[in-house]
Amino acid sequence: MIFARIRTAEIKGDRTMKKLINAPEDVLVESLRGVALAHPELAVDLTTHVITRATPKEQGKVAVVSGGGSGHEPLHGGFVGLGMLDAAVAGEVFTSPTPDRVQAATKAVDRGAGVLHIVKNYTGDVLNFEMAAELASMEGIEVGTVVVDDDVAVQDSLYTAGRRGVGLTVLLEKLVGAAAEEGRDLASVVELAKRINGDGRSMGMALTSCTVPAAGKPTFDLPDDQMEIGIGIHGEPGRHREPLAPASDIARQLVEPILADLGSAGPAIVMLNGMGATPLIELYLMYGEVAALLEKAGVRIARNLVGNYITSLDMAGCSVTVLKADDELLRLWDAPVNTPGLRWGA
Amino acid sequence: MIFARIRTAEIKGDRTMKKLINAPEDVLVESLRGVALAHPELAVDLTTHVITRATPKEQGKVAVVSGGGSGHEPLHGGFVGLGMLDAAVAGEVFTSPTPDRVQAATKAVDRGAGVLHIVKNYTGDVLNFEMAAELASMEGIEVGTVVVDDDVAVQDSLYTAGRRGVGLTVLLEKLVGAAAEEGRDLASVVELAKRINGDGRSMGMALTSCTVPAAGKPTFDLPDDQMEIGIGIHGEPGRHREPLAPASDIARQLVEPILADLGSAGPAIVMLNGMGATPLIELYLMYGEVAALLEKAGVRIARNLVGNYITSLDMAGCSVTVLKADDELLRLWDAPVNTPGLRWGA
Amino acid sequence: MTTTIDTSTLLDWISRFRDAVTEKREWLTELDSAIGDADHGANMTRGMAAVVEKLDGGAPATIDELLKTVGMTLVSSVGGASGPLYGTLFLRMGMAAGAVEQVDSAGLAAALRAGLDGIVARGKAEAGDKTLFDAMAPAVDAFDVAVAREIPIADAARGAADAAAAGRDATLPLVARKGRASYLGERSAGHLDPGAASMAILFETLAAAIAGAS
Amino acid sequence: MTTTIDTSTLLDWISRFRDAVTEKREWLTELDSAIGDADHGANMTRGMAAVVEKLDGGAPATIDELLKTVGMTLVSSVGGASGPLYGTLFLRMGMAAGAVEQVDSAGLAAALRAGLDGIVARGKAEAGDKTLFDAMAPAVDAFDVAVAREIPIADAARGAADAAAAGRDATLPLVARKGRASYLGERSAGHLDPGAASMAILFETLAAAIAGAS
Ligand SMILES: Nc1ncnc2c1ncn2[C@@H]1O[C@H](COP(=O)(O)OP(=O)(O)O)[C@@H](O)[C@H]1O
Ligand SMILES: Nc1ncnc2c1ncn2[C@@H]1O[C@H](COP(=O)(O)OP(=O)(O)O)[C@@H](O)[C@H]1O
Ligand SMILES: [Mg+2]
Ligand SMILES: [Mg+2]
Ligand SMILES: [Mg+2]
Ligand SMILES: [Mg+2]
Repeated sequence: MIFARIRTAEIKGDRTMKKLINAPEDVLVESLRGVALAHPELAVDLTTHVITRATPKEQGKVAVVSGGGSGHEPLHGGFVGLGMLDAAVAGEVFTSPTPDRVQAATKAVDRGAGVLHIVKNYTGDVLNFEMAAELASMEGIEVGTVVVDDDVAVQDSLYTAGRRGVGLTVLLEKLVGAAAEEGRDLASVVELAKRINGDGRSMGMALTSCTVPAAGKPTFDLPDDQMEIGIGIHGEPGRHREPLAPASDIARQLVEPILADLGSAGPAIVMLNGMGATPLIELYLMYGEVAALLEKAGVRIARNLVGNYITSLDMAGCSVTVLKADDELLRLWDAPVNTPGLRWGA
Repeated sequence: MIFARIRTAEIKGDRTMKKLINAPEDVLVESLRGVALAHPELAVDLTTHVITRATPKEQGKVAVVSGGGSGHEPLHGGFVGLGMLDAAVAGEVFTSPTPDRVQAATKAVDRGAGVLHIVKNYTGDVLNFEMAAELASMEGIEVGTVVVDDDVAVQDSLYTAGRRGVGLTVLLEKLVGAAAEEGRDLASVVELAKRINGDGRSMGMALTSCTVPAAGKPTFDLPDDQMEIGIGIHGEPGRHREPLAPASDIARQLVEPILADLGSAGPAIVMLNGMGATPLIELYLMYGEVAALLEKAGVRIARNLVGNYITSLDMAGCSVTVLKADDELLRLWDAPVNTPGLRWGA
Repeated sequence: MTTTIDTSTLLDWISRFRDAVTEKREWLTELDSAIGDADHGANMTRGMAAVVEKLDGGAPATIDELLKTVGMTLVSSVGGASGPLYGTLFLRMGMAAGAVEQVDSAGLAAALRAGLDGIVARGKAEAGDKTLFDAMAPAVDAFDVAVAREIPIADAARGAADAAAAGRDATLPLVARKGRASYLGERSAGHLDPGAASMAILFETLAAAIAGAS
Repeated sequence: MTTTIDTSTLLDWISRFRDAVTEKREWLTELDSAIGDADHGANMTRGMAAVVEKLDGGAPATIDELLKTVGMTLVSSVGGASGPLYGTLFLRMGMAAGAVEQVDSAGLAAALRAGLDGIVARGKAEAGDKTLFDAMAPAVDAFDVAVAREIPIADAARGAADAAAAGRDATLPLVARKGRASYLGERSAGHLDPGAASMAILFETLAAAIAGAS
């Protein structure tokens, strides 16, 4: 009780944060505790921060593991379950989890058919998953990796860290999860994952910064009349800042670079994703703008998602993801999925 | 294009709002347009703002209609579909829809077995639904009404407007929707609705105010180190204001008045609801706090919901709803539901 | 000096009321921000814009039809608490006035009283509940008294407007017992009721319309 | 004057580094807020707290075990980009030093060089990419040169620390080509690299530990 009060005082000092938390350093574990209590269908390890299905999938099927820094919920833990992930490894807020934990998760869910690591393209994630894969293969577990890099806001070049992994991760986890559930082998699942990564692009924007609990104040200052275009999901400033604009204009700024990069039109799965603090009424409005632009450009939206799927703590803003989708992808999309964050057919 | 620019200028004036919108007066229709594009399984009337199922339920079953001001998404439109609502009527932001529209929705979904109106207890909603029911019965449609009033922050007295209808509305729509789907008659559905209303209570709090698009600025000023306890879902100030506190303390302030009012413990359905701008990582953390307190008080949480289900635009904060649940309610809860906002078993 | 009210005076009233709520929109919304949900300005503006648009398409020739058109349009365009209440006010006024082309001061008094009764029938408000009733009731009472004393209609309307304004101001210290503001309990005291504020505007514009017709 | 480094000097280094990153935590986070994700201070503090806790439970007697323990603990407690990179630095240093109880300046130079090579092997950074490499590479070079010139080890370490600080400052105008800051493109210029800043602290505390042992 006294401890609790001391913590409050800390929160109340110069680090006033409008957050439903106790001590900043306990956010991750306490949030995972809530996940554990809310979802008996998941097994949540409060020490390793690994979330697995309470009922593992059958022997002989490829397991799918993802993870990364926390602060993007429901990604990844909220996508563990039938038809999607077998395990998610939650790092500290915006900090990739460590190799030992990724390896532990990998080992725990391996069903003898190998494990796919879905890694978002951030140096930290790539390095830690790389080391984890080394550790796992030392234990005789076959690991395949896909590095998701769909963010067209970032220049993809041999001389940079390349594009970030953002919204496409959600679609990829769903589709690849369905393929693994069907019993495909690791090579084919890896190939599918890479194909999906090649066929999807995203672009995001922010109306406000987010506040990392441990930092205690907004990551960047954004004046009341400004927005950031081309942000990622870690509160990094975007590629450029400009005056607030109407939704129709913002939609154009998100859709155009995606289409320019993705090329040809045709059937697609489209996600209009909220960054965490933007309400549904605005997300649907944005979806209306985005869908109209895409259809005008010849993209036929075969499936869609509108909501908060890959977030950046309490950032206000949104991102658009477009994935070209053939009949196979649509069939995998429609396959049953039963996770806290995405559920149908089950 | 020029028009768009004029509107931007308007938005940019003294009414800078960090929202993904075009002109404030178009928010509702443009958001509904997005809903229509995203959900082909719904029929969205952009003139009357009525959302119905694209495939109506069979003749001879009770229809369930709800509605109210917009700004609470996914409530109510996001709960139209199999096992839940037959129609939702969306008013302007925070403004109850008009009687003619409620009546039109009622008439459209009546399958000859009568229609249940689910009304949240606000003067505006009560009066407009009352007039709608009068209009409908003039056309020979049998209408039953349940007025939801679950908010323990508000004194329930003969000399006031009584308690507000808040979070329980979500649970009630799900449960009553399932009962209607089973083919129960109107009297039994109304009785069930009233019983649920009697057995559920909610309490909410806000870390920030929301901003009504047409108003252009936050409804109330809340200093950086303060929070409001006992808020509703319309940006009304709460019952009292106090210094920011840790989540554990806030949880206690929400749970205690609910239990004091609800009395006895036992099995329950519990919802930890976000007000629109609070990310899942915080909502799960709060759920952990709330669940621990409830279990300690002897409440056995049989089912739960954690997420943004009944929101208040871009308000940060949360609410807790506790509904005593016997086996019948749990069975209705587990029945298939297929709506944008709530989906399982289908 | 005019002694009767015809449809053109009523139309002038309606259009003045539309102008005034539009002009005072932000203020009404501000009042509703303090103890409500920040939409009363938008609600009244939307409703009166719809009314004027409707009447622009052709105004009925009789007072009952005119006022019922106003009432029905408000009911079907405003929503919220104020829609059914203001709508009922005009509907009942029209019903009380009957299919005539003009009313004298007694007729107007009766119509206003019927409107007030309609509001009470719908909303169950009592004096001191901190609602639009608290501005309207003293205005209707004052008008009745003035008519009984055979005070000229323009002066009677002026007196009613003053009474409405006083009634509005008297809502300031009250703790609300009806509508959204009642959820605030004691915190509702110290603020004017937004509905009482728009109601005072209704009587102010009535007085102005009648004065203009004189 | 000391000419060798033993495990107690290394332990002192580790503990000084822990203290310094803890003290400069907010600054490191601030640097990372500008061009990263605002966690570098938290990452380094968490990692070094884990290292000290681990060593408090019993420090290995040989330099390789000691440094490998530091490296493994960083790898398994930090995460992010800095975890594998700092972890590899210490792991490789340990491997290069071997199962000895002390190293001379040439041995330390070789270990540091191995650590730097490890970082490059993991992260593929090159000079001018605006990473911790830009602070470490000049420091290791300076140390090598000093050792070749048979400058006393404490002075060599001091020179390395100064070189690291200069390397850190030189990241200011650079456009990042590795790590999170690279996403910003031109906007990354005008800010110090947070990893270079913590790396300069690592060499500063090394110099202090060796000076303290002298
Ligand atoms: N039961 C009632 N009787 C009379 N007037 C009422 C009642 N409830 C609310 N009002 C009036 O309605 C006004 C609010 O109108 P408005 O803001 O347009 O609707 P809402 O409260 O639905 O947002 C209040 O200020 C009050 O004067
Ligand atoms: N490829 C790389 N090689 C060397 N150092 C790197 C590389 N990528 C990032 N860094 C360093 O890591 C630092 C950031 O560390 P930290 O903030 O802890 O991790 P993260 O970037 O994952 O949040 C950067 O300032 C940079 O110095
Ligand atoms: Mg990080
Ligand atoms: Mg309202
Ligand atoms: Mg209002
Ligand atoms: Mg960082």
